[in-house]
Formats: sequence, C-alpha cells, structure tokens
Amino acid sequence: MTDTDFRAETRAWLEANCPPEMRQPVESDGDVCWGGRKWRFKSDAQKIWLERMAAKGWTVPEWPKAYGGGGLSRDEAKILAQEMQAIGARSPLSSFGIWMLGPALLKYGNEAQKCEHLPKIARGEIRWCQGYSEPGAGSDLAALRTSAVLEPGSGSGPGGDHYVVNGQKVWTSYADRADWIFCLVRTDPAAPKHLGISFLLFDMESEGVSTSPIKLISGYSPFCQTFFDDVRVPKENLMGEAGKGWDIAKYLLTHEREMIGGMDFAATGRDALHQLAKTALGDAIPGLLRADIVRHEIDALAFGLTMERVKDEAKAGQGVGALSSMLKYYGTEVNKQRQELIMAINGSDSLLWEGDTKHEGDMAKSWLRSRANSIEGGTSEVQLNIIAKRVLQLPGA
Amino acid sequence: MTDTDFRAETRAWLEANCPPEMRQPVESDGDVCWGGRKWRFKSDAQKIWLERMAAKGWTVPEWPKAYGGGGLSRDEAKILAQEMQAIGARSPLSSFGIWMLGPALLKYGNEAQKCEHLPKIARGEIRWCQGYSEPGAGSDLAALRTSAVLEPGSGSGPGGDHYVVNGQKVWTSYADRADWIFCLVRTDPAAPKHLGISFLLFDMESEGVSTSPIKLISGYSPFCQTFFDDVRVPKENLMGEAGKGWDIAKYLLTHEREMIGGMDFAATGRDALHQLAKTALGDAIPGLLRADIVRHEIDALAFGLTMERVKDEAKAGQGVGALSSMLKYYGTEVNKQRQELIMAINGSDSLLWEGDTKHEGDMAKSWLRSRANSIEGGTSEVQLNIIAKRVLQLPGA
Amino acid sequence: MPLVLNDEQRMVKDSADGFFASEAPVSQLRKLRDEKHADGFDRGLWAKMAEMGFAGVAIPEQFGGAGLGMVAAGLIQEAIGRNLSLSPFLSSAVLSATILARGGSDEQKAALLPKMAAAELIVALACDEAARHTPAHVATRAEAAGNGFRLSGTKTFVLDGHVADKLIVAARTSDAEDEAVGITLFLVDPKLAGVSVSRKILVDSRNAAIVVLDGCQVDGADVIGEVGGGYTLLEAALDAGRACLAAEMLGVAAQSFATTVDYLKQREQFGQKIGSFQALQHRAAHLFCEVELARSATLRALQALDAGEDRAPFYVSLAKAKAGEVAKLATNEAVQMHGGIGMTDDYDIGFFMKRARAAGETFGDTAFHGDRLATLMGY
Amino acid sequence: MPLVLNDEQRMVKDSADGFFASEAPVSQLRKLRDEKHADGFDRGLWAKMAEMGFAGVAIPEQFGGAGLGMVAAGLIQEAIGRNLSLSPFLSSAVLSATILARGGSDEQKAALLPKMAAAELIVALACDEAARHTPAHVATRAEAAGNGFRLSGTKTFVLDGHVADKLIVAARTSDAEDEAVGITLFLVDPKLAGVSVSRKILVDSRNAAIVVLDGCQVDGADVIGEVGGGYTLLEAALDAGRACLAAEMLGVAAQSFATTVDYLKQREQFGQKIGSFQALQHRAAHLFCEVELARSATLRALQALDAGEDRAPFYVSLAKAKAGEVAKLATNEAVQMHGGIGMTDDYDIGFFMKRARAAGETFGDTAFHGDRLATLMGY
Repeated sequence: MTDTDFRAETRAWLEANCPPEMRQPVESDGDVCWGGRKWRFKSDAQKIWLERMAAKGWTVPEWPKAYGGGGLSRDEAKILAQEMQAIGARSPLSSFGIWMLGPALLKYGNEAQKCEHLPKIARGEIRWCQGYSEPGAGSDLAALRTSAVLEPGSGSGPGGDHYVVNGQKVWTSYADRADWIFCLVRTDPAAPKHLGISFLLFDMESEGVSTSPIKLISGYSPFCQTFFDDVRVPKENLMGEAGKGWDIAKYLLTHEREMIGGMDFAATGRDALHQLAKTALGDAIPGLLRADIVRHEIDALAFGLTMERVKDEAKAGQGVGALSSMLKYYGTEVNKQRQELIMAINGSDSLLWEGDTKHEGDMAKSWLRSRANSIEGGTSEVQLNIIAKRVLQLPGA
Repeated sequence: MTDTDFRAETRAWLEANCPPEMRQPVESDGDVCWGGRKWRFKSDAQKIWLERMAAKGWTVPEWPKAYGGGGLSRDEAKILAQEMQAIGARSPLSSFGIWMLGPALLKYGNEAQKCEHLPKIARGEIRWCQGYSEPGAGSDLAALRTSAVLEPGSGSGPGGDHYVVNGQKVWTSYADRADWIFCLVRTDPAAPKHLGISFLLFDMESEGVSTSPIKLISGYSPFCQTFFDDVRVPKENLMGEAGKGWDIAKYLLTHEREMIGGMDFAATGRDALHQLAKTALGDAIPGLLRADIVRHEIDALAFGLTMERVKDEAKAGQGVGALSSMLKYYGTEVNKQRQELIMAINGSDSLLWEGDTKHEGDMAKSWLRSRANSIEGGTSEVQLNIIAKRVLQLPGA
Repeated sequence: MPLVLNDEQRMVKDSADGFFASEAPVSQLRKLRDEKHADGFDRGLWAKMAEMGFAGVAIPEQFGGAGLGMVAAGLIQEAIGRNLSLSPFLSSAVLSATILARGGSDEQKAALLPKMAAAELIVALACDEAARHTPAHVATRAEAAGNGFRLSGTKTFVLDGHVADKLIVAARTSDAEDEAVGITLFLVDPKLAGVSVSRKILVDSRNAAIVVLDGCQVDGADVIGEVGGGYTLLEAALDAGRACLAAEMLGVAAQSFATTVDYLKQREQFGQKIGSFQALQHRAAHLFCEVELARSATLRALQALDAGEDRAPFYVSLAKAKAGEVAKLATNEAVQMHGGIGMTDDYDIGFFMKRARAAGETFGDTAFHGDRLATLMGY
Repeated sequence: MPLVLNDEQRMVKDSADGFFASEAPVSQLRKLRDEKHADGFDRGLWAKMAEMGFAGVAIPEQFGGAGLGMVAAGLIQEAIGRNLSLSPFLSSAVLSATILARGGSDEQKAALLPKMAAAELIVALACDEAARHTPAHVATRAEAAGNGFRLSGTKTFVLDGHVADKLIVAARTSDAEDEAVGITLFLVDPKLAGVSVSRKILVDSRNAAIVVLDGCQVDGADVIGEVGGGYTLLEAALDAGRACLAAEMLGVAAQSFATTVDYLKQREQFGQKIGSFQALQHRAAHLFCEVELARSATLRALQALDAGEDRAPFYVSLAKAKAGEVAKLATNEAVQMHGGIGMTDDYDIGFFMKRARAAGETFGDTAFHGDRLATLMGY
C-alpha cells in the first residue's frame, strides 16, 4: 500500500471508529487508560476505543502482528500518529509494558516469553511495573541487594524450578496498580557488582509481595515501596541469561531516559510559554520576566529541534549515538525551568493548593512534579557522568 | 590624636603636598608608580609625590614606623584613604612588595630581613616579583620542581653558605621589571610534596637569572617565564624555616585572592553598568540586554555589600573566616561578567583593536585581561575546592 | 553604619533562633497541615511570641511594643524561615503594625497597637488585586456615603485574612493621572455586612484569603492617614514586609543549604560519600557564596529601613530580588542533591522549596524587584 | 524536511572541512595578523575558494555560481569557524551575493555575479550606522541629483570594506513613518569622489571599515531593486549572513570544545588527568549538549532560508541567538579549563574566544535576536 493510500484508509477508519468522547483533550488522570486487571474504565467509550485499536494492533503499531502489534513500518506509524493527532484522538493505552518492557522483550526475551507477555501488553490486559531502585541504591543502581536464590533441587538435579526473591524496591511506579513486575535481582552475590544481576518477571499477586505508596511533595503517590518476602518465581520467568540482567537494564534505561526527556515536548498542543504569559498578563509583562521567557523559549525551541534532528539522523543512519542521556538531561532541565516560569507568570494564583475551584492546585502540583524529572530514571548528574564517559570518553569517568 | 583632629591635619597636609598633577585620574599604565631600580618617573610630580608620602610612611600607612611605615591605626588609615579619595589623589606607589611580600615579612621574616627589605619596599626602591607557578604546576602549586640545594660546606661544617637554585617559573608578574623575587623552591626532594618547600628571597640581577615575557591574548605581557640556572643565593635569604615555605605561600595566596577578588570593586569611581549603558545607548536599551544588566547589578551590588560586611565583621571580631576564596571566586566572576556586558553595550565599537583614536582597543583589551582573573592567583575551581574543603568540610575535598 | 549586628540585635538573634527551633520547628508545620488546622497556626505559639516581644518588635514602646526596629524584625523572620514556623508575624506584626504605627491616628494606635503587640488582635493587609503584585493597581472603590465611605471590590492574596480581627484595605477614593495617587487605607472589620472572607490554602501550607467587599460601609474614623494619601504608607509597609521576606528567604536558603551539606556528608553512592563528588562540591561551594551575598543584601536593606534612608526602597528591592533567587536556587539544589528522598513528603526539604517559591512570589518576585531597582536607578 | 544533510550537502561539508583545515588553518590567521597584512586575508586562498565553488555557493549557476544554497553556505562557514579562516566569504559571497541575486537588475547580475563567483570582485555591504546593530536606522541620505542621487552619511562596521571593489550602501531616499520604508540600496564604487574608506582592525583580526560618503554622486542605474524598497532586500541578506554567522559560531564552539576535551585528557594536575575531575566533566558534558542544540537550530535556520519559509527570520534569530550564547560559553569555558596557557597569545584558543565575541556581535547579538524573536512571536 502506498503511504497515500494508507493515510486515506487510516483516516477513514479513525473517523468511523474513534468515539467522539475519545477526541476530547485529556483533563484528568482517569482519562488516560493504563489497562491491567485492576483498571476501571472511566467510560464505555474508553473501553471500546481500546478494544478497537487493540484489535488492529494499533496500541503498539510497530510491533509484529504475531505478538499483537500492528506490523506497521516507521513511516506508517508516523502517519497513524499524525492522523490521530489531526482529530485529537487520545492514545488508547499508555503503559510501561508498551514503552519499556515490550522493546526489551522483543530484543532479549525468548519465544515463549514474547508469546506470553507481548499480546497481553498490547491488549492492555496486564499492567507492568519496574523494580529497579532500592533504598541505598539510587543513582548507584548496580548496588542493588534484592536477592533471588534458586531453590535447592529435589534429588539429583542441578537446582529447583523456582527462584526465591527477598528484598525491597523503592520508586516502583504504580506498583499498587500493576499486575506484574520486571525486576532486577542479584542472583550471584559473589560476582562483581554488575555481573551478579538478573532480570526477572513475576506476578505481583505472588505470595510475599506487598506494596506501600510513597507520598510525594506534590501530594501525589505515583511511586511505591515494594517488599519481597520469600516470593517464589518460576525459573522460566528469567529473561535473558542469569547474570546478564545489567545489559537489559541498561537497554531499558536508555528507553526510559528518552521517554522522560521528551515527555513534555511530545505532549500534543503544548502551548509556547509566551502565549501563556500573554494570556495571563496581557501586554504588561515585566521586562525581566519577558527576558527569562525569551531565553527559555530559545532553549526549548533549540531542544525541540534537537529531538527532531536526533530522530531524523537515526532514521538516516547518521546519528552519533548515545544521545539519550543528553535528551534526558536537557529535556528535564528545560521542563523544570518551564514549570518555574509558569509559576512566575501566574503569580499568587500559582500558589493555590486546595480549594473549591476545579483546577486549583494543579499548577503548583505540576511544578512540584517536574522537580522529580531530573531525579527519576537516572539523575541529571548520572546523565552528565554518562555523557562524560561514553560520548566524551574523559578519563576516570 | 582624635580622629577628627587626624582628619583635619591629614586634609591640610594632602592639600599642601599632593601635586595637582597627581590628582588627575589615572589614564595609562605609566600613571601608576610601581617603583624599583628600573622605574622611570613619568613626571617630577610623580617622583615628588612618592618621596613626600614615603617620608611620612604613608605609602604603607599601617606598617610600623620602624620599618618605614606610617604606624597608623586601621581607623586612621581609613581616614587617610577617604581624604585622598576626596581630592582624587593617586596612590603614590603600587607594588607586590606592599600587597604581598610585606605582610608576609611582617609575620614570618626575621628582624634582619624586616629591616633590610621593608623600608625599601615602603620607599619604592626595590620592586618585587613572585616566583610561584611552574609549567606543569599551575593549580597544583605544590607540585613545583625548582630546586634549591645547599652548597657543600667547605671543610667540616654542615653545609655551605649558599643555596644553588635551578628551575623555571612561569606567570611571574613583571619579572622583567622587578629587582628581587620571593620564590618558592624545593629544598627537600625526599619530603612529602607540601613539606619540602622553602621560601627564598633573591636579587633578580644574580647571575643565572633570566626572564622572557609571555604575550597574552590581550596583547599585554604582564607575565614572564623566569629561568634559574645555578643561581647562588645566600643562606640568610631563606624566610622562615627550611621546609616550611608552604605555610608562607598559603598565607600570601590568601592576600592575593582578596586583592584580585576585590580589585575592580576597590577602583575609585567605578561607574554602575546601567550608567554606562545609558551613556552609550540612551533610553533605547534592548529588553534582554537591560535584563542582563539588572541581573548583573544585583549580583555586583550584593557582592560589594559582602566585601563590606566581611571587613566589618572582621573588625568586630564576628567573621566566619576563610572567606578570601569566596571573595576571589565571586569577585572575579562578577568582574568577568561586567566586562562581557560592557562589550555588549558598546556593540561593534567594543571590537576595535588597533586604530588611530586614543582609546581604541582598550575595551577589548580590558575584556580579554579580565578572562585571566578567574585563573591567576588560584583558579575559580581551586577556590571552590577550598570552600568545599575548609568552609563546608566536605569529605575527600 | 557597619554591616554587623549590634549587641541588642545579637541578643534578639540568639533568642529568636533558640525560640523557633524549640517552639515551632518544621514538625509543627507538618502537624498543622496534616490535621487541616482551622487557623493554620498555633495560637499558643503566637501568644508566646508576644511574651518574647516578637509580636511587638515593630511597635513603639509607648504602645506596648518592643520598638526594636526592622533589623530585629528581620532576624526574627530569618529564624522563622529556618524553622518554617507558622504565625501572623508578617501580616500583623510587620505589615499592619508598620502602617498603624506610621499613619494611624492617636486613637487608632492606642486602640490597636497594644493588643497587636500582645497577640490579642490580628490585623491583615488587603492590598493586591491581581495575581502578579502591582500595588498601585487598586480598582476597589471607596465612595463617600453616610458619615464615611462605602467599599466595593475584590482583594486577593490577603495573608492571614481568614484569622484577621481587622483588615486594612487599600481602596481608591479618587482617580488621578498617577495610579499611586488617590488611594486611601481603611480599617475594616471583617464581620461587617458586605464583607466576605474566603480562606485559600497555599502550596506552603500558609493562607491567603480572598476578601470581597460588596458595598461595605465604614466610618470616617476608619480612614488611616490622609484620604488619597494611602500609597506612601502602603509602600512603607510593603518595603518592611519585603525586607522581612528577604530575611525569611535567607533563613530558608541557609537552612536548606545546611541540611544539604549534612546529607552530602552522610549519603553514600558508588561506594563513597556523595559529598566527595567534585561536581556536587563545586555546586555547594557556589551556593555558599550565594547565601552570603543574600545575607549582606538583606542586612543592608533592614539597616536602611531602620535608618530611614531615602535609598531604603532601593536596598529592599535588591535584597528581595537577590534573596529570592538564592532561596530558589538553594531549595532546588537541595531537592536535587537529596535525590529521590527529597521528593517525598515524609522528608522536610520539600517544605523549604515550597516556602521559597511562595515567599519569592509575595509582594513582588525577582522580576518585579529587578525592574523596580532599574526604575529607581533611573533606568 | 528532515533535519539531516542530503548527499550533496554532505559532499560540500566534507570538501569544506578538508579544504579549510589544510589550506587555511589557524596558523594562517596568526601569520596574517603578525605581519599586519595589507589585505587582512590571502588572495590566493580566496581564488582557491572560487575554484572550489565556495565563492559562488549562493550565486545561481546561470551567473557562474554553484547555486548550492544556504545550507551549503552554512557548512562552508562552519568549516571557516573551525579553522578561523580569513576571506571575504561572508561579506561578498553571502551578503552581497544575496542582495544582487535577489534584487539586482539583469545588467547588474551579469556584470557582477560571475566575477564575484570567480573571486575577481569583492562587494561589501555598508549597512550599520550605530555601534549596536539596528538595520532600519539609516540616516545616510540619498538626494535626487543629476541623473541619479547624491549620497551623504557615515557607515560603520563595513565588513571587508577596505578591500571592496564595490560597496552596497543603504541610504534613505524618503522619510516615512515606519523606519523600514524609504531605504534604497546603491552600488557605489569606493574610488568615486566623495567616498572615503578607513580600515579598522578588530579584536578577531578581521576588518570592518568606516565608510564616509560626502556628497558622492551615483547613477540611477546604480540603484539595486526598487527605490524606497531596499529594506526587504537588506533583511534577506542580513538573515542569510546571520544564519551563516550562526554556522560559523557553531564551528568555533565545536572546535573550541574539541580542543578542550583533548586538553582535559592530557593535562595533569594533582597527580591525575584534569579530565577526571567530575566538576570539569559535568561542565564539559553540559557544553556538549549546548553545542548540539546550536547545531540543530542552525541547520533549521539554513533549511528555512533555502525553502523560502515565511518563518525563516524566526529560525534565523533563534539560531543566531542560541549559537551566539553557545559560542560564548564554549570559548570562555575553553580558556578557563586551559588555565594559564589559554591566556597566552602563543596558544590558539584565545583566537576562538575573540572570534566568538565578534561574530556574536555582528548583525545583532543574542539580546537583539531574542527581542526580535519575541517580536516575531507577537510578544
């Protein structure tokens, strides 16, 4: 099919199948569907939209059809995204399964694991969370201590059929709402730090798993502490080889970095800051604030173009590579600055926290939420370390 | 004498003794008298002014009278400075002897050294330079390798009467115009880095001393490379104990830091940047440039007040101490920013380098000269290290 | 005047530092927030602040105050900043007390100031009408009516308005070319007909009410100072408040910084104390300098107010601008250097960041004061 | 259009990178400076640049040029920036060629462009009259006289004016409400009576003449484009020049950065490579990001010019503003990280800092372009 044909067909299908309600801007948390066993659809339209898109594999347009994907080329996926944007269609499904585990499964999973997990991710049946950080092992992720010990075998075999997992994770996003976890565990305590780590998948309903939400300064609790107390995990849930989990972790972190760095800029209809200022203040914008906004816009625009260029170069095979740390670092710093300026523009209104009006507190909460951007998914300091080491190849970095 | 009486007397003396020519603003290099054997007075007035002030000990007002100073109290010295400023009197003498070696001699020198060197400094007879940095030992000053070996004694004694100095110094300020050098040398190559260093004074006309000016990016050559080839220095020219030179060096560096940090702000009649902008541009100052200037002025004013407060606190015995690194770091960064903004305000005029008009090139040269502020006398990075270690007591710093 | 504290001021500092650290530490703020306290502060603490002389610091001794002046007030508010202590100190003891002590009639002073110093009466200032501070933009009208005036308009961001026994309201009694002319200050009882006060809880767990005046009738005796001449009084009070806010932000910055330096010395990652990483060391060292600069600018502003210098507004704006930037930097760096734990509500550092933002916004942010500074320099 | 180079552009890039590195490295700049060369550039190099097609990069093929467009011109100037190569490329091949190719009559094009592409004729643009770039402020008058005009006024900062065979002069032929209206461009022979050109050597060892016009008589045929409509042409040329300057500053920044990273890997202090100090690592890593941002903005601006987008001026100002800041940061960081040696004239890094400042100033600095950007956004 030519791109033109594909575009016409897609447009027609979306027109016919996307419920009007799903073309409204996202207003609150529940408007974004995350799927999973515990998900309560906010409306029939949300459910229908997910089902219809999943049936075409368009929740994950570029994944192979065999695993529940749409089998689209990169250009076709771009067209689909453009056509969805044109009618304001919401994304039918958001999840860490799609953004993070899926790509890793496609690269490192065995056939059985792919067949088992990818379709459920694509259909929004299973919601995943990520078990990486631990108390005491924040930026120094590889210092993790959660252990997974193979049960002694029954009789003569080399070991049992299950790992027994013990330990504690922190910053597990939405662990309390997730069904399964992909988890970094230490399988070989004697091996050097980075080599004793394995990548394990398991059900959060397994006996011995418990979670406790962490309340953030923004008042939200998107993260949990997660405890593992003699959790038995079948041996076949090991992804990749035992002791090679760090490679998968690094691959995934790269994805996460790009996601967080680009997050705000990928948002549809992001208003330029000067528009917000004009709306809020009219023409009487204080000189120093105007200057701050202009300087921010210069950085934000140049960063947006860099995101574009990195993608275009990758497509053209010209990329310099290892740029996810740059995008993560710079993108989150720009976003933090943007939130700071939105607060300044709105003056005392921005400080409202609790009140009767609908959106009261939203501005301050977004501002506070953005502070975490430069910490989660590898701090800005870690990204700068990575650039110094991998890109600039500075000594001892 | 009461302060009021002292002020009246000082005012009258200055009125009677300061030649009118010495009340004109400093315009060019030669207007500042540095003294020394090679100095050529620009005018009779310059010579008379130095002689009259030196006779009263007012080239170094707070030094003891016994060593050629004025024996003034701190308050009296302040009054003298104010009265000189009131009539626009130039400083009669500038020198590293006054600013750096003098205070160190007063603290660490023996009586013979004080009597020999201080009066000559006070009278501007001997001009000193500083032999600290070496190629390869820049920020890491203590890595210096210039050696001073005690000559073998003639006969049974423990050693001879002379050190023999060999090595190379760099960044020696005005070494080509100086008469004597105060010099860090390694007297004990076996001792740990900081312990084998001694502080030696010697005549630049000694056999084996040669200098070679370093041309800077500003076109000026205020620094030299200085070479020592079997220079024989009498043993009694050692200041302090052998192997204890590092303590003197640190004491001196503190003085140097405060001097460089405060330099621009101490300048009489320093115009505020916004005045320069208004003069150059009238009222049509671009918004972003105005914002930059305002932000700079905020920092510059707050820094100026901090200089004041540090002095006032020291006087009141309330100081937190160890602040010379702060003043050096922040003062030079503020000055660099100021030079950057002066260039921006003056646009293409600031770029002129050589030409027929008198001050052409001055702006660009001042800008380029200021780049060195954050390098000389301990880089900004070294100052931040010192603050982290001594003030904040951070680990491993 | 030398930029150091005199003996009296050092005593105030020592007593304020000790008092707030023991009587109103951050845990009290947390408790009052979590229980959604009706007043938003502890009246017992406020009474003790009166006993210490803090509530009357800016009130002359003849009216029951301590008459210690603005450097002392700033030192108290710096300690408040270090501990994030909640009280109507800024609204009543600084802003309103300044207006009444300067512009009040003898009757008003005698009736109100002793009670304010004794923490028996809270007076709040209703000045702002727009989200961004622009004190001369007063649209609230005061029309001559009866033996006084009838007030109509809406005031926002009235600090502690929900607990105020009296309000000081800026209203326009006449139009003039210059916006600053024609503004009059009124004492308004919030229980009068036509006055409604709604509490708004802010990000820093402090309160700023919206006050709606709907034809509220006040007496001629309720005018503070001269009719039409209220702006000068208002600016004097705002400058006192701004300088104290600078001092509070200095306290916020210094405490966040101290907490961060402690954390840098304890937390280990990659097998070493994170305080040994040079990149963090340099940022901490830079921050140290910035806090010192904010301290100098703040002290100078407070001294200038006490001395009644013409240049006081200049130094106040310098202090508010600089301390605002420094508090923002210090608290953001604190959260960043703490990493994940700094983002949790359980840990205190987030409270400092919230307060830094709110205090920075209050009565003009750095952009406002930078512009004001430039205007004052004729630029 | 994707933000990547196409095959043709990559070829241009490769050849320009190789050419300037071997034919006009920094040592040539140093040599020309030290010998106080009369032209301030090497005419042999300029001839070779014509052979390579560089001098005609922005000139249509029908007039002897290579017609490669602005992305190609930018790549050439980026290579110039990396090597600090001296030539009249910007003044003649970009600025003047753009004006003539767009607005010149057929006669003018035929007479001038082929010679310019062949490096046989240098044409310089005389536009600025004030120290800070304000292109619409033209006080130079062109009064109707004879069968043409009589020009009077003073032009500053005429790049390569001292070697120009022809000048393009912006002069006011009528007054108008809007400053941009009523400006006309003239071709002026600097050897005419009433024209005096004085060379000024700049901090970056480049030249910008002052041109004084004292009743110089030109012909009607010397008008470029329409009488009174010169500003549009001028802005188009300036935007081409600004985008190329952004590209040059990108080259300056990238080369300074590369030199610095190399130095960090070699220089030892305190017993280790200074590149192992984390504070320097983080600053270098940040700088890496900034250089990448400048690269993206610059490429977008050049592409927008080639595509004739309405938004081209917007992207040009973005690129000039960003690349200017980045080049300033990169060169200052380079000098600082080199320490003392970076301050010596013997070492090359200072040349990069000098060029960054001058190029940043030329045709509007970051403040100018930030303000222009804001105005273009209706702000």
